[in-house]
Amino acid sequence: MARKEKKKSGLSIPDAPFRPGEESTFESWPWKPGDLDRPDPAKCEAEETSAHADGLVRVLGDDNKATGAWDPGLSADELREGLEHMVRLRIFDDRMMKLQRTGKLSFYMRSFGEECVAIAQTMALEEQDWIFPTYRQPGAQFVRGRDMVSMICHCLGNVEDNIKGRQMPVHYSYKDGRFISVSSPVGTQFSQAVGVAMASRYKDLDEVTITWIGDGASAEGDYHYALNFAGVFKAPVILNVVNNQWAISTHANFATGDGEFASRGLPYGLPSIRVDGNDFLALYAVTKWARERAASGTGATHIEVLTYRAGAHSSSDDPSRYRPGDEHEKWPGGDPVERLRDHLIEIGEWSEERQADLEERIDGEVTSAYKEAVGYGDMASGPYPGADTIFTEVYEEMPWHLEEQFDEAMEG
Amino acid sequence: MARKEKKKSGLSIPDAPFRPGEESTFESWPWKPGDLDRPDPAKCEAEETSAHADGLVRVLGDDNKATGAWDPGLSADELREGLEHMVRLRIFDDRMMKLQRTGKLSFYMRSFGEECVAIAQTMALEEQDWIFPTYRQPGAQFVRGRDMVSMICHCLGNVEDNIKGRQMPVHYSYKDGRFISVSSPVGTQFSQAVGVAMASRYKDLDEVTITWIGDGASAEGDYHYALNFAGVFKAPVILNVVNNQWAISTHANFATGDGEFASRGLPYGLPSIRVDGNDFLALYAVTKWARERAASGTGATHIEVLTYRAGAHSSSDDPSRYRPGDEHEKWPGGDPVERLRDHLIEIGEWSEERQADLEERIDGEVTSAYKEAVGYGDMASGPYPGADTIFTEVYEEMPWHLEEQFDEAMEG
Amino acid sequence: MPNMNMIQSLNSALDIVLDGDDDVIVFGQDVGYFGGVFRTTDGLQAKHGSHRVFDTPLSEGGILATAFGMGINGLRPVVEIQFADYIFPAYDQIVNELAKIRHRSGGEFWSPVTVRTPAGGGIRGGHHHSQSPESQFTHTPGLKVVYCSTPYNAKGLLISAVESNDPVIFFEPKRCYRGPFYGDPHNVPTWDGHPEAEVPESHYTVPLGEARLAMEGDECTVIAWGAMVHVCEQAIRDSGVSCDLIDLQSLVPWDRDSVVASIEKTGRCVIVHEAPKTSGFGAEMAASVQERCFYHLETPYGGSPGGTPRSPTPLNGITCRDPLA
Amino acid sequence: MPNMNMIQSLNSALDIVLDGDDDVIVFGQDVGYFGGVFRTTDGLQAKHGSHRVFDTPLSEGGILATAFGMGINGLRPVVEIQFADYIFPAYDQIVNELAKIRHRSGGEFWSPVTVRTPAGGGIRGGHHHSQSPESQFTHTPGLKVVYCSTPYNAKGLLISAVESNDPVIFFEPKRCYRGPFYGDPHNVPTWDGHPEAEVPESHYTVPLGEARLAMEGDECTVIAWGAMVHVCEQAIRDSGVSCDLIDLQSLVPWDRDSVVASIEKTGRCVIVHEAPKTSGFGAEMAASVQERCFYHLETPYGGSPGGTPRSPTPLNGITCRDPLA
Ligand SMILES: Cc1ncc(C[n+]2csc(CCOP(=O)(O)OP(=O)(O)O)c2C)c(N)n1
Ligand SMILES: Cc1ncc(C[n+]2csc(CCOP(=O)(O)OP(=O)(O)O)c2C)c(N)n1
Ligand SMILES: [Mg+2]
Ligand SMILES: [Mg+2]
Repeated sequence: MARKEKKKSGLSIPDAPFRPGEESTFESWPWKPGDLDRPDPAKCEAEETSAHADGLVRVLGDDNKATGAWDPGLSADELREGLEHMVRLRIFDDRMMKLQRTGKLSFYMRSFGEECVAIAQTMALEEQDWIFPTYRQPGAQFVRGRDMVSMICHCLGNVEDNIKGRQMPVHYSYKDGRFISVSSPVGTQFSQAVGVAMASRYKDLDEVTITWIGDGASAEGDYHYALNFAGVFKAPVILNVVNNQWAISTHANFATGDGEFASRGLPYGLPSIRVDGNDFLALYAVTKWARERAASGTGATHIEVLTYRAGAHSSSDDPSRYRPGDEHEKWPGGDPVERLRDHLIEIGEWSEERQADLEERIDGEVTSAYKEAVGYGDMASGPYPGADTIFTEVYEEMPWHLEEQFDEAMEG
Repeated sequence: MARKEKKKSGLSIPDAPFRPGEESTFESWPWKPGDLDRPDPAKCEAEETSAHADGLVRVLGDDNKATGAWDPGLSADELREGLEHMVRLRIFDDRMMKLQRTGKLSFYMRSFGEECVAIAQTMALEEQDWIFPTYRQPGAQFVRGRDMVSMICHCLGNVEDNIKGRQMPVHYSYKDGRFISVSSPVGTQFSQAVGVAMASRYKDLDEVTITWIGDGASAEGDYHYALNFAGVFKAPVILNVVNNQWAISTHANFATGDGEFASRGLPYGLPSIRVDGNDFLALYAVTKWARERAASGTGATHIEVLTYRAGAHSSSDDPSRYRPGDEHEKWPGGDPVERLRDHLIEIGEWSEERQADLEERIDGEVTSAYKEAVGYGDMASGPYPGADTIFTEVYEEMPWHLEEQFDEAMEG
Repeated sequence: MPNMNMIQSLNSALDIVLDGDDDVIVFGQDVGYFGGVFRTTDGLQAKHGSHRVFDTPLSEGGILATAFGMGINGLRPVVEIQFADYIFPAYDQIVNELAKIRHRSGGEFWSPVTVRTPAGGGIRGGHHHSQSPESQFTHTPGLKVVYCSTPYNAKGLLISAVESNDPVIFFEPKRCYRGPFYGDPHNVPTWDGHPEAEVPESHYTVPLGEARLAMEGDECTVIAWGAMVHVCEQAIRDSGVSCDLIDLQSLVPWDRDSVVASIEKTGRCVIVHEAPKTSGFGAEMAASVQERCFYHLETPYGGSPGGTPRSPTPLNGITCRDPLA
Repeated sequence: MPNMNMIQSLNSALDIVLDGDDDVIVFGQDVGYFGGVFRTTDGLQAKHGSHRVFDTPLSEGGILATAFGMGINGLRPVVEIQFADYIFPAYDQIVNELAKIRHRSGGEFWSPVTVRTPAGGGIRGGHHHSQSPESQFTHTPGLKVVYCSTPYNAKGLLISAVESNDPVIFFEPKRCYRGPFYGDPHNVPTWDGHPEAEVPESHYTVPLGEARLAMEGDECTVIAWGAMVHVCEQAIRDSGVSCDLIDLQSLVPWDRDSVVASIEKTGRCVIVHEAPKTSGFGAEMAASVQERCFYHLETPYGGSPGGTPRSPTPLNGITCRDPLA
């Protein structure tokens, strides 16, 4: 083929706001705690939330104080519990990432910068509520009491992995906690969660389902199915778009033509709220509101959780190739762990020393959990789930053709 | 299995507003011609159209006069041309339906009550623009000059069917008119059209693409893909949701949680307008506006065409089973053909006699086109496209395995 | 015993499972108020309530996704995809999600959804109302795949499918809804008086994984499913060859023992299906048959059953796959 | 001649087609600024401009739909689906639309899209980063299906795919991006010094529909594609049996003449692939091979190539389909 000169093109392609070598200069937020009212969740119509969709629900101000109609009035104990889970998740993640770096784990994904999301939101729910997460809400499991050892066994894929090495690390499944198996295809859980919620209502049970989707994955058809079915059937579901600005290397500017997510719920008839995803109190309060609404039979809520993916997408990713390395430090929403810590200190219920003690205690917890887990088998040498598990639990009972294939495989 | 009593259920299921045996009492429209301004199409932002999305662009008033900022100021000749095409489509449809009823056609779908849609909209476009229709915009072909004989040959599936009997009747393809092959899976064209438009822009050509989707089909993922890609890449595409209230037997109440379609485009960054789909002038004007906008490089427009499917879904359907039989007569938007006719009469450019003459002339046109078409082969006895056409045009060149299968089939 | 056509027997199956188990819930496009474009769910909403039998948005992906979620949460959804050609927008939800949830969660979660869908040609549907996409599902571990062919097996298989704790893709040969199809488009018999149309009113099952011997003979084994069973029946009669005609009924898992026994007896085998030949389920059958019957096969049975007319559907011609020819 | 790994040779192919034809346009998730999660499109946006190589919303359906439309309007889109496991949300757009547009429109419209996608196991990807879904595409008339295996054929086949006026599903064995895979996960060779890694910098093609004879022998024919070609090479060496090893390269259409000639010579045949056995493309090959080579087959070749380790991927074990065993 002969080389041709490219003609002029009018095609318009978005870009990220800042690229490596540039300085990330986020505008500071125009939104303040107290800006927005808190409508009656059981009666609220979508239209009444347009200010909430265009604004931002905040509770924790820059002065580390909690103010406004959305202040959930949590006790110091509850706040300390939240802080502890967030610290636990951060330390756990850091340790796992180090293990990955030293070849002891095949792969890992951190929740860094987003620890608040699943933890505050799960704490705002009832025990019987269903959790239908992505890979960036493992923290919900701590709230629901999952044993860290079993989480690590899953990541190692050893013989104690409850899902038997069938999925990559961080694809947790935790039935006892009503935490439904994480699936790699992004977005699918969002629409499925609506079905889980419809079933609860069909059975007339006081159960709510919460689910999350990324800014990136909101471009999948499942996002549209979820909002639409939730609106049409008034499902008791809490639909969260976690807008952490990035989908691997692709900025959220490629995920929507107008840069906003929350307001997308409005034309489906869903009250829609944007919330500061690094503000534990705001996130707790909005989730509690959505749960009240769902439980009242009025239907679903659409929430944009505004945050920033502070770390790499996963252990396979190198964000310095596509964004300024220090961008996460410039995020107007700050760091969720520090903000809750500072609030507790501000109200006189916490101190730097207690924080240090907490971190040390959890560090020990993670160390001993890892030791125990690895005692059941490490990545390099096992023991792993038996080869038969390739063929089991595919069906309720193994049909003859899988039995034959199993036999063939064992001979091979 | 033992019979169980059904427990109480809280599941909320919508319904159609009126069912057989009930009286359809539509509220009369609050919207009047002149309500809405006409923003500059090249500069308009999505936000500026929220009134247009919640309201209704009308030009023809109840007094049959044209008023307001959206009056496109068409000449009497242009209006008569539009009327002629609409009458042509209605008479053509009626004849084809009769043929189906007498066993001469396998299947048919009318545009009854929606004749305005494709005809006004195609007239508002330029010749080089691409048309990516569903089965309910065949009228665009009349505007683009397609020979009625070849359309009937397609419906008969005879040897002159340009698509060789491969699709059901009404699945037209008309390359010369840039009318892209109709596909049965609903919704797919909507997102594909965005790609057609992106290619035009990539090549920096003054070409716009228009496409349509039904209220029902807007629940498919393709609808979301289309709006999102159009918004992100500012594609020169006109995205029409034809809200004709019904998807076969399923009312539009099952298609969206809030009963509105137009406003769904806003959070994608797309100016969004609802227009009276039975008002030739309004539809023409809004389409012209969207074309101007697309051609200026500003991007796509999302339009809800508010209308009513006056007839059965298709020749296989019996709407009296799921809606009041006379519901279409109660539609606040009236009949699109009558409204344009009455406007022309009102402005002194038409008369009952001329209307009768027109109908008679077109009746003759259809009769002779049918005679000619059926001369090339009828449904019962052909001649049909050759059996080899089962295997041709599957690939650019027939690969050996299809050659073999063809040979096998011919032996059989 | 009452005589039912396939629409009636499927309707009866749904009625029975709705009656018998509160966890059964039936939905899809037009299945509620109207009773389905093929009338399969006629009367069920009126009888069982609109919270148990209802219409949905026009979204196959959304239907399967919500069904998946309901299944996780203890229900037993039976959904309709209006034509098998339109199952593909839900393909990801079926092959990546529904099929894999039990395995991927280590058995913690599963979702016993039944997906009913009219398939196959012969109704002048063109290439988007005629596909028979069974082999696009038989490759995916975790799914059971069923293809009924008569009023009797339609009802019994559907009840088994709904009662199964595995997801089932349930194909209904739409050409046979109102009568068997013997291959001649001008001959349109009904099910009236057909022995396979004698259908008990009450609950019964046809087990998944078992084939049906539709004709008995000793010179050749013919394997078919769906509408092709009747086409083969006619063709076998016309040919005068003495054949076992095996109506496979279940494609995954299929009935190895019946197939092997028959081929060991006849020494010959022909496989007939509607879908395109390349990578059709006939290929799997042909490969499997020779894999396990190699030492029992005699000479190849030459050619396809006689008298089978070409399907009017482009690229959905009748396929004969003869593992020995 | 330069030595390239498969990422580099694919990148070179894309660079060349972008250079040579203005109508070529490359897009997908993360393929633009970043250059792809596997780095296959690295540097292409910087060189050719962001209107020719760009990122998209995270929507496989939207990617395929817009590519379809661009193809209709004269472009030649080359899209990436980040993992073959994620192609299913686009399945409807591929099998119902892209594959059928030429036929359904009577040849008035067509869309020459190439869909590149990394497939197969061996990278510890669990069951959603390891699938090899080729047989879910080989059944659909209208699609060409390609599976490359070496840096040399990857580049030549990709150029052919882009230049083809038919849509092509182009599978890349991700396990072999940086080196051949001989079946031992602890042995991680690179492509350095491998003869198939000598890749011309300039334009060349490997024609679609032609197989490659990777090894020559006379006792048995082994047919494989993708990563399994290297596994078979090692297994054949280990077994000491003298084999023709046919790297199929194109699955639709496949190279009948080379396969038949080899089996006529050896009288034996083994087919090896990565996907689940049931209804895999191995079934089609097995059925076709015995269909056309029946009179040339001697005794069954017993068992699978020795030494092939089990894939770490559940339900994506290595499959051996022996049409004679
Ligand atoms: C259907 C599908 N397509 C592509 C991928 C590959 N992939 C995994 S994560 C990811 C980005 C997701 O971004 P986002 O939804 O914003 O979530 P985040 O990682 O930011 O939490 C992509 C493209 C996938 N897992 N599934
Ligand atoms: C993907 C898909 N699902 C289902 C169908 C069957 N079907 C054909 S038309 C139709 C209703 C479409 O309603 P709408 O989109 O409102 O368009 P209208 O017929 O009102 O113009 C349905 C369900 C189809 N053709 N394609
Ligand atoms: Mg993100
Ligand atoms: Mg409609």
